[in-house]
Order: sequence, then C-alpha cells, then structure tokens
Amino acid sequence: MSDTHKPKLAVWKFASCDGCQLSLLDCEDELLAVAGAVDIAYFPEATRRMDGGPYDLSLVEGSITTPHDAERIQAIRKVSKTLVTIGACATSGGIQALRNFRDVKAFTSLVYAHPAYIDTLAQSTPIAEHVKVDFELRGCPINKAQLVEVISAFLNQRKPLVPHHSVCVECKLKEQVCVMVAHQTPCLGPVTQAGCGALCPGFARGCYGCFGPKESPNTSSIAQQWREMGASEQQILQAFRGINGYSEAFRVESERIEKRLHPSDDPKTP
Amino acid sequence: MDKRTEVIQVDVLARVEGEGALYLKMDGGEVKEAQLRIFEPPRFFEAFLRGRDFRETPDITARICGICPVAYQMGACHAAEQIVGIHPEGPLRELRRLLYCGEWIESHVLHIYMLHAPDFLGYESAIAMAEHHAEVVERGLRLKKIGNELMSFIGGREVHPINIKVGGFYKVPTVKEIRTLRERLLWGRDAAIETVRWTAALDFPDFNRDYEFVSLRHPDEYPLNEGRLVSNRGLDIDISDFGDHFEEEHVERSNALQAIHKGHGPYMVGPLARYHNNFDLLTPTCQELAREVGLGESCTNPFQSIVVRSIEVLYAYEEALRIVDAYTEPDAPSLDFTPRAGTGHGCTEAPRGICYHRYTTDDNGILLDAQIVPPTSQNQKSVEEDLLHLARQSMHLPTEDLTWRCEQAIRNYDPCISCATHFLKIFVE
Amino acid sequence: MPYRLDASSLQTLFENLKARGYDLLGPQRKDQAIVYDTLESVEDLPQGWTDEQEAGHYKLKRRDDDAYFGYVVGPRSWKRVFLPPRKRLWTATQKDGQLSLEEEPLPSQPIALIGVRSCEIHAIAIQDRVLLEGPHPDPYYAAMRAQSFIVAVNCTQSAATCFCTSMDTGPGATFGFDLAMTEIMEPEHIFVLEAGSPKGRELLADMDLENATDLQQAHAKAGIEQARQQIKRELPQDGLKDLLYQSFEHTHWDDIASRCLSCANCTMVCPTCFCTEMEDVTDLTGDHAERWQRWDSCFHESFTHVHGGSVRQSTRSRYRQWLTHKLASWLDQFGTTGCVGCGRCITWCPAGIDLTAEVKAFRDSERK
Amino acid sequence: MGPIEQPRPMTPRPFRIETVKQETSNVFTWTLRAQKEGDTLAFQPGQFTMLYLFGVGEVPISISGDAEASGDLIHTIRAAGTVTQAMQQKQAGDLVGVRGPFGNAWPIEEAEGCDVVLAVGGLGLAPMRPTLYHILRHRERYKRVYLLYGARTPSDILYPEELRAWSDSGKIDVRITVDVGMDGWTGEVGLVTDLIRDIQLDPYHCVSMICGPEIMMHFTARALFHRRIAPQHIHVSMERSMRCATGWCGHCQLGPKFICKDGPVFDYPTIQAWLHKRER
Amino acid sequence: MKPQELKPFLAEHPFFAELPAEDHAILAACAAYSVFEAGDLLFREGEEATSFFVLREGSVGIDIHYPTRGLITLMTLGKGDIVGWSWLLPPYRSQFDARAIRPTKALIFDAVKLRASFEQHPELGYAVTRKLLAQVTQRLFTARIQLLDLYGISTTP
Repeated sequence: MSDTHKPKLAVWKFASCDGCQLSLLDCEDELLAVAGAVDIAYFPEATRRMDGGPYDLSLVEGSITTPHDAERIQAIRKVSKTLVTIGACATSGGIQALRNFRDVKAFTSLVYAHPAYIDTLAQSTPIAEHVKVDFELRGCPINKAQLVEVISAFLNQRKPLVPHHSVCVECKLKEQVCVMVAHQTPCLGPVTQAGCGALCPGFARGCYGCFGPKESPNTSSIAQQWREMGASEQQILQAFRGINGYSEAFRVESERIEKRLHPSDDPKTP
Repeated sequence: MDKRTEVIQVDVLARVEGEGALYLKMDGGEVKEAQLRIFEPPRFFEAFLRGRDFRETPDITARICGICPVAYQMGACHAAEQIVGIHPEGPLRELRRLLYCGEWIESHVLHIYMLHAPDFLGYESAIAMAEHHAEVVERGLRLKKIGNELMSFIGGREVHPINIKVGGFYKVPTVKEIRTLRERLLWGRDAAIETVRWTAALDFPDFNRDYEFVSLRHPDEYPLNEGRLVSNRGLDIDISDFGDHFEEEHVERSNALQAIHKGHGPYMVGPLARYHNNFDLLTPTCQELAREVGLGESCTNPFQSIVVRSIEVLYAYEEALRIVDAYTEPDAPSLDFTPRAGTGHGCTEAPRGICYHRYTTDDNGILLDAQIVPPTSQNQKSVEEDLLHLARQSMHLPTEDLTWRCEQAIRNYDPCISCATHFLKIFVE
Repeated sequence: MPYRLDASSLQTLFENLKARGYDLLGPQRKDQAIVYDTLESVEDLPQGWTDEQEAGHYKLKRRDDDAYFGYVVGPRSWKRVFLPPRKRLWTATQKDGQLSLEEEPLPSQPIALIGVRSCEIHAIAIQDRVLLEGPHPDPYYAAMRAQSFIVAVNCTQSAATCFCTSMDTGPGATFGFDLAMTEIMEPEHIFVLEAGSPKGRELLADMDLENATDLQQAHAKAGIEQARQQIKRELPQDGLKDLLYQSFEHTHWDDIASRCLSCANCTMVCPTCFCTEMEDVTDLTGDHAERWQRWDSCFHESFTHVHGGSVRQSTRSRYRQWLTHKLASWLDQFGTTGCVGCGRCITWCPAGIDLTAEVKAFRDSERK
Repeated sequence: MGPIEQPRPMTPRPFRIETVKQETSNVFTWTLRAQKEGDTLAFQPGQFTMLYLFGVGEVPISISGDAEASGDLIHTIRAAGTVTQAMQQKQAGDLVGVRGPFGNAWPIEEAEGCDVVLAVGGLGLAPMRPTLYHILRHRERYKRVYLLYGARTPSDILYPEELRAWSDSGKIDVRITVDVGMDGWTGEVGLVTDLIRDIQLDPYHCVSMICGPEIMMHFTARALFHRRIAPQHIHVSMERSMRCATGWCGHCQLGPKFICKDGPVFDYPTIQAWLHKRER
Repeated sequence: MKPQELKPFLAEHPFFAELPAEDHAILAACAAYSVFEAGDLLFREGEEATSFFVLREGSVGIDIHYPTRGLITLMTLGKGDIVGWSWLLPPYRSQFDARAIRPTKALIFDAVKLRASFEQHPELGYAVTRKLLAQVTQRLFTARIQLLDLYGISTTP
C-alpha cells in the first residue's frame, strides 16, 4: 500500500527505553493523520513492513553504545535525507551515558557473569557525535506535541517551532508559582530547555532536567542558588549528572563540582 | 515436509518493544534450536544506581522502560519504603493503584490493538488494519488514550511520570479534579467489554502448554502493587525470598539475562499467570464476561493472551472507576521518612508480569547495591520453549507462514526487550 | 466623596459588579502564593494572609487579623488580562487554491479587576502607551481595556521588595481606577471607597453607602502613609537614563551576567514587559495554519535572531538590554520609565538579582 | 460591492503571485495582486510589508515597485532563510498573505532641490528602486542624482536592464562596482565607498540615502562625511529581527528606536550612537 | 619625453604634489611617460618588480587567474592611483597581474633607480614611502571589508 507521493518515514532504535518512539504511538489523535501524511516505511515497533531506503525522514531514538551501532548509524545516515534525533539518549547519550563518568569494564562485570559476551563501547554517545543530525528533539521522553510539530514542520518545509528558552518561561506562561522562590525547592528549570510544559513545578517539585540545558545556561549560578537553599555538593552533582548528564553544559558543571568534592581525584574515578 | 531442513531467521522482530531477533534451526525434520535473540545493548542501570540517593530510584528506574515506567517506579518506591519502614495506605495507595491501572490500560491496549491483533487479521500493522477496520482501530486508540490520560492526570505525563516519589506523590488531585475522569472511564469500560468480545472472536491456533504460572497474589484484590509470590505449582513465598527461588543466567547469544525457577525450570509471568492465579479476585463483570466468551478460569493457550489482556483492561477500567468514586484527599501528598541503612524489596505486576527490585542503602540512603528483574527476562525461556513446540507442531506450514506464526508466538508475551536488557544482576563474588 | 463599606458587605460590591455583567478577577491563595484568578465570592479572597518578600524569596504567612487585602503583590500581574500569555490571532485555511483567514473574535466579556495596586495601575497606563498609542493599536488589548472595571486597593503595607515611592507610582492610587478602596482594620474592619470614573460613581450611587467620616478618611490616609514609611528599597531617578546609556561598556555587566540565569522570569512577572513572539503553526495535513502571539523575552537568544545569528548573544548583553530598556530607552520611546517599582523582578528572580542594587552599583562606581 | 473591510494589523490579506522573475541565482521578484478587488496597497518608497507564506512563516520584505503606478505589489526577495527559501519554490498562481505597508519612507521630499546620492549595496537596490522611480518621474525636482551600487560579483547585479536604461537616459548617473570582477567584467572593482570619491556634488545641498548591509552603510556614511555632507542629510534603512511590524512585539529595538515603527529609515545622527554598540 | 618635461606632471599629481621641487627633479630622472592599450599588461605575477606606475588616466585592474573561474579582478585603479609596490621591498617580485582595462596613461618609474635615489635621499624615500603606505592602508581596508562578503549576507529570515 505504499504511496509513492508521500515522504517516506523511518524510525530507528538504538540504546534507549523505547519511550520516545512510543510517544509517536501515543499520538492517538494524530497517528492516523501522520500515517496519512507520510509513508511509514520502516518502524518495527509498529509494523512488520520493512521497506528499504532511501527515506525522506528518519527519526532516530537511542544512543550509540556498541561498535555495531556505531556502524549502523552511518548506514542510516546514508539512506536518510533528513535525520532527526528524538529524545535525550539520541541527543545527549541519555541516562546510560552515566557510564561515561565511570569505568565501563567494572560495570560490565558487575552486571554480567560473562562480560566477554557483551560487546559494548566505553561511552554512550549522542547521534550527533557520529553523523550529521538535521534536528535534535530533546526530552526524556520527548513531548509528543513537539514530535508532531517537527513532523508538521518537515512536511511544510519550515523550521520546527521548538523553543530553546528555559522551563521557567513555560512555567510562567502556564501561570504556575515558582517552586524555587515560593517553596524553596531546588529546581533546574532556569537552566533547562522548555518542552515538557513545566510539568514538575506544576506538581510542586523541582525540574530535574529532562530536556537538557537551555541556550546559554548559567549552570554555575543555579548551582550556587541550590547551595544557598541548603543542597549538598553531592546533591548538586547528582542533579547535573542525571538524564542529560553527558550534555556539555551539565557535564562541565558536574565536573566542576566533582573537582570541588575531590580536588585530587581523576574525574574518571567514581 | 517431514525431512525439513531450514534456518528461519528474523533479524528485526516487528511490533515488539525493543530490538530482538528470532532464530529457528530445523534439521531433518527436527527442531534443533529455537531462540529469541536479544541484541538490545546493555544500559547498566544497576551499576550506575550504585552511589545514587535511593530517593532518585523512581526517576532513574522509570527510564528502564518507556512502556511500563510505572512498574519500575512502583517497585522502586516499595523497596525504598521497606528500607525506611513506611507504608503508604489509604488514598495514597489507591492513587498508586489508579496510576497503575492507567499503565495497564495503555500498555495492554497498545499490545492488543496495535501489536497483536494485526497478526490475527493478517495485517502488517494497525495502521494498515485501520483501512478496513477503522472503527476498531479508533476504539483502540481512544481506549489507549484514556489510559494515557489517567497516567498524565496522576503522574504528569504518560511516559516517565514525574509525580511519583518515595512515600507517595509530590502533589495529589482534589476530589473535584479526579471526578473529571469519570465520564471517560465509563466510556472506556464499555469499550473494554466490546474489546473482550472482539478479541475472543478471533481465530486461535490450537496450542496449549502446561506452564508454571508465577504471579503475585493478594488476599483482597487482583494483584497490581503487592502480594505474595505464588504459582500453580505450589510456590507461595514472600517477595523478599525472590532471590532464593529464582536465578538468572547469562547466555552467549544474548545481551539479556534469563531467569529460571530454581529446581523447576522455565516459568511464565504476565496476564495468563495472573489470570490463572487470581481469577476469583476479578470483578464480577470480568468473570461473567470471561465465561460468556468461553474463556475458562484458566487459559493455557498463549495465543489467547490477547483475550486475557482484554479482560485485564476491563478490570483496570472498573478498578479505576471504583477508585475515582471512592477517592478522598489524603492529609499529605506523601509520608515523611528518614533515610537509614537497610535492604528493601519491591515486586509489582507490570503489564508483562512480575517486576522485582531489591536495594541496599547506607545510613544516608546512598545505594550500595541494586538488583532489578524485569518480566521479559523471566519469560524468555518460556518463549523459546513455545517456539520449540510450535515449530514442531507447525512443521507443515510454508516458510513464510511458519515465520509469521513464530513471530506471533513471541508477540504473545508482549515482550519488552528494552526492559530485558536493563537488568539482572549476577552475583560475582 | 469617600464612602464607607463594611468589610462584611464586601460581597455586595461583588454582587453589584456581577449584576452589571462583569466577571470578577482577583487575589486568591494558590500553590503557596497569592495570584489573580477568577473570583466567585469574597470567600475566595486570601483573607488573613500576607506575603513576605525578599530578593529570590516569597513566602505566605498568616496575619494576625482578617484583612482581605493584607498582602502586597504576587507572581501574576494584570497584564495577563489585556495581553494574555498566549493568544491565537487567526486561523488560516488553504484549500482548492483559496486562502482564507479567520480572525479570532475579540473578547466581549467585561472583566472587573479586584484589588489593583497603584503600581499596577501605572503599569497598565504604561502598557496603554505601548499597545494603544502607537501607529497600530492592538485590537485585543483595546477591547479588553474598554470593557474592564478597575477596583483599586490602596496599599497600607509594603513588601521589602517594593520601591514605588522612587518611581512615584504609589502606594496610594491617584488615577486610572473606577473605584479605589482602602482597607482599615481598626477600630472596625471597613473599606473607605472612592469613585474615579463615571462608571464607578454610578456603581457607588446604586450601592447607597454611607459617607466615610473624617476620622475614617484619616485612618485610610494613615494606612497609605504607613505603607510609604515601610518602603526600604529605592531607585533614584535623577540622571538614571544617562547613567545607563553611559554605562554600556561597564564591567559590572559581567558581574551581573555571572549571576543572571537568563531564565526570563523577571520579564514574565514584570507588569510592563510587553514583548511577544509571533508563532506560525500548521497541522499535519498542511491545510490549516494558525498564528499565535505569546509572551517573549529579551533574555532569549532567539529574540534578536536574524539570518546568520543573534544580535545579542551573551547574557551580559541581554541583561543590559533589559535594564537599559526598562529604565532608560523606555523614556525615549514612551515618555515614561518602564518600571513601576512593584519589585516582582526582584522577588521572582531565582538568583535574587535586585535591579535597585545593580543600579546602585553603577552609580557608586560612577562616583568613585 | 461593499466597502473593503479593514483587517486587523496582524491579519494578512491574500495576494496571488502574478509573475515570478528570477533575478539572480537566489534572488527573485514577485508581482503580487490582491485577491479582494480594490484591496490594493498604497505605499511610500522605503516602506515594507510582512509577507506570509502559508504554513511556513512570515518575513519583512521591502517594497521594490513603483509607488505611483497603481495596482500590483512588487517585491524582490533573496532566498536566504527558511521562509524565503520556501518562497523561491512558489510559482505564479500561488497565494501568499500580505500585511502592511509598514514603516516610514525615504526622505524624497527633503531631497527636492538637492543633489541626491543613492548608495546601495547588494539587495539594498530593491528597497531603493521605488525612490528611483519617483525621482525619474519627477526628475526636474532634483539636481544631480547618483546611484552608487556595490554588488558582490557581476552576476549578482540586480535589475541590469533597468540600470542600463537609467544610465542611458542620462537622468541618473549610475556607477557600479563589484567586490570581485569576473566573467569579463570591465567595470569598477572595489568598495562602493570608492565611488563617492569621484562624484561631483554640492555638499550643502545634498541628501544621501543608503541601503545595504549595516557595515556598508556605516562606511558609506563615513565617506560622505569626508565629502562634507552633514550627517542629518544622510539616511539609512535599518534591519533587525522583526516579528509584528506594528510596534507590539519589541524584537526590533535598536537602542530607543523600534525599526518597524520609527524606521526602517533613519537619519544618521538618530541611529549613529546605537550602530556602534558592541552587543557582546 | 625628457625628464624636465615630466616635472610638471609630477608637480600636479596628488601623489607627488606636496614634495619640494628638487625632489620632483630627482623623481623625474627615474621616470618615463607610458601609454597602455586596453589589455596590455603593466606587470605580471611572479616577475621581477622593476617598475612603479602612477596613473594619469584610464583604468588598471589587479588580476589573478583562478583555474576554475578564469580571470578574476580583485580591484580596479584609476586616475591618481599608484600601481605596484612590490618593487620597494625584497624579493622585488610582483604578486598579481596588472592589466590596463581601458587605454591608460601612466608615469612609469625605474624601480632600481628609484630605490638607489631613496638611498641617497632618505627624506625623499621616507616621503614617498609614507604616501605609498597611505594607499596600501586604504587597499588593506578595502580588502578586509570585501572579505566580509557583505552583500552575501541577508538579515531576512
């Protein structure tokens, strides 16, 4: 039933939890419209049909963690006109990039009896470290409205309307009360990119950085505010070293804090 | 056909969560090997949990699986709460159950309508199916959407909810707010009944096996959050004894670990197991409907798991309605506690079956050790045995049909391969 | 002529407004703050609560009396009424070679704003200049303004972050209201009411109230005077414009930038900040498009985006733009400062940056 | 036919693309016609409109047609960003939305009785063209008129036939220079500022209008100062991020000025101090 | 043309006008009057720079040959401009081609003689070098602005 006039869509998975591709299936109201607008040529989670490339739009979920995947992404890039990464794993290495701060060999033997069977890279890296990425959609998970927006923008050949400003802006647009100022709750909102809809402050908790650093994030200043609110260095370190811990701004700040905590240590040691 | 020699290989299994492959080797009419190969790369959750604050476990372990994050969040909370000696009761417990209903609905409906049903009707996908069965697919999408709305309502969002914490929630809904769910749930209950009738009318291969069904059992309720671990072969243990009765092994072809019941072998977890062990605790509507559609109190045909899942969807809708109607606001959104050293266990019924957590913390609540056993790794051996039996039984089918049939047999389990690789801790001392 | 209204009769004022077709918007307690939202009755008012404010700090506290308006200002401002955070401007459909645009209907529901502070009236007056007095008046803003009824409440206490006395914008309301009330707790809990417009006079006439006594009027004055006395912060205006224009290359901007999160909270809570973004969206079919206007901020990199990059790339340059605009170039543009001294940007800055202190730093370094 | 309903300033009016003319590899000219009868757009030289491409977005574009010729609306557009690139894909018959006109005009009246120096760089010729049309129509009102035009390469020269015709008419002294001479170019190679050196003018009765990249305008103004032309008689057309064009959105501020409502045309002293601020 | 006949040209030319008359005499001794047809080369890239030109009329292009794009003119020079300064400093080699675009009249100086007379009359050398540097500075400015490729940039989204 392939429609040759429609752009061909492919969805690819690397190391991830599946949540971002699930977000596409979670677009209950738009799913059939998406299927009407694009030709879903490759999306194993949703269909047995697996058409070959080239694809007009590839959505890539997950990070690169094995030598095989490092090769696979090259092949995918070659058959994709536009390549969009979806989610924190694909854009910043994801939570599994926490391994990047530790010794992965020790990790493997901790989890597997026969680590020799496991073929893994020392680091979990974002797709953009391997191939050219046309657009990165942030989030853990991505916001499904933003996903629909990215697909719409692609279909209409325009720039996706995905702001890079802080979570605070969304929070204020929703007229929520600032949890940092009014509740003294540490929050990463001021340095985190919007996109979630300022969910956590709406539920009276601090943002924990699902969408990664915003444009020009002042991580040192927010760390200082956390300190003044009574957070320990360890807490601040862990806050930056979370889901987007390997994204540059958060990584640099966490390494700075780590140096304060362990002035003489090599950053690789746990 | 009787001397069939062939290797059937499906490199990328479709309509399963995560990436796995099927490998079937037949030689001279004998099925030599049947494997569910998992090449989803490992993500080392248990390793990087070490050194983190135990209060972070609901947020971190949710990321093991985007399909059933609540299962991980609940297991993590329960284990953590056991360490600090708190036990959220009343409205807090009910809200957790309501959230879990949302996840069951979302996950089960996704599997029923989008992943499994196309097999029975011969479509490559639900989208293709929608061309001829638009009403059915739309019903499925709406049913699923309500499950997601339930999760967003309580959890903030459907994937990786943010409102879950050790001790309860960050914020709880008001009675007025929760009642807004009612109309949708009523519609969902009716649609769930239709779903049961619709799935029961599908054609099922004649395939039954004698499984050891392992699930939770709670004296008063169909198990979601808690209970004892039981089986149809006499197992009846506290969840903290999980490690004494189950073990995991690492096989070469797989990035996943496989579990067995010590001294018993492979076992099955998930809807069929829960249904078998807890039929008496389903709502009357569920029980009556099960009888009406010809499903007994037990089901041993894994292809019929789609019907059992539908029954569980109905249960989840009815349970959600019950909770919504009876809800009163708790005094506080969560219970207070002080971190302390200890070991805690959590085991809940994820849509795919039991999901076990065990954490050990120091005085400050920093994790010293973590073990997480997701359902799919527990089912993996059972899947392979199904494949073995099915291949023998279906030797007469042309390759294409046999391949599809085998794929379908894997999908019977709604395997979540993403989860399967996050797992399992082996003790290397 | 001022009138007296018993505190216990406040609801009758609300009823009178409702009877005239107004929806009421006013203060209430939500998520540990006092915010402006739809009011049903006096029951919704934050009676007996007050707010404690400092740079980067806000806390609700119980009062030891039952004052209805015993707080200062919260995170929301009235600009949400006239310039909503997000609003759709039009919907377009393109089909069969035809392009049709449907404008969003203008609002038609009259709104009564209950509890508007003097500084907030000044803020509304400033936005009037921006959005009504230019070459292209904003039709939505104009419609809302024309339909609104303003019930001012004079401040009888100040927050630590207030500096309206420096800006000459309070604490008592002098214009721009239909009704102004002063809440008096002692010796009895009453409001001294004054009309500021024909609409207000008409309403007061209908309510058939007693005149306020001289003593009651004196109490009201004293309350306002008390608020004036409590003000601690100051932002002297003399030479401020030139000071900021001349400080363009000052190193103190770097110091601010080391603390500034460029999170835009200050601009979102500011009652005069008017910058917006125009967002064009489409649906998946490509047949429908919409334009939305939403609050934007000069703290965003995208704000000055032109092909090839942004004009203001650093936080330093963006903070400088904000402060210089607010306190200096605003005067050149609109003949008024852009600041009313409400202190919101100080309170709601997660990093506690205080513009009065930053301006003082520029002044002090100039004097050296 | 009833009266034309005035749309709100933020609502585009549908216009149809009548013709598309490819000027250079990435510059094209649209002739647009209002879809509602009588919905023509009266404008003054120097003003701009907001052009809306359905589903893609909106951009400010200067009007480059003849203000005194009734009827169609003419825009010369460079395909540079997302929106303008998508615009380049459009063909005659397609619809676009138009808001405007917005902004102020070139000081064509102030220039009467004076020598006129029009200095343009790159695409800056397009916004200047309405002024040239005006001057040609009312040539007797002006003294010496120079068009000094700097382009990147000979193939980037806009409106070459018109330039030749203007030059040949003897009504305007057209001088062109390019940054890089290629393709057998025998004209000048160098900066547009170099052209100022050789022109004859009466510095006390001279009005200059400059349109081009900001740096080009800056140096051109400087070269004119050297010729003793007073800064207040030098006018430039500015660009900044423009979203609403109505003065509401705040994006286009340059110091105390809004480019969209106070400009885009400014006399040099007004804008000078802000042109050189380093926004670092 | 005799050196003494060249002297009036030098006195009028903006490049030399400010110099004292005795300097004009020295310069004139190194100079000759020359005429180029359109297309004639004044000098060629890589050759020894033996001459220095001061343009009186016409137009000269400074060219470079670029394999895929042919002849590219980097700048044009006209009346009053100087052409060539490679003769002043080692290794005394021309860096570009200089070609008459239109019929061009110029004063041509013998660079070797010129350098020698500068050695003898450092004040003259200094004065000419200053003049030369002023033009070099102007051309560097032009080159820098051209490097910005200004007309290629648009601020339209």
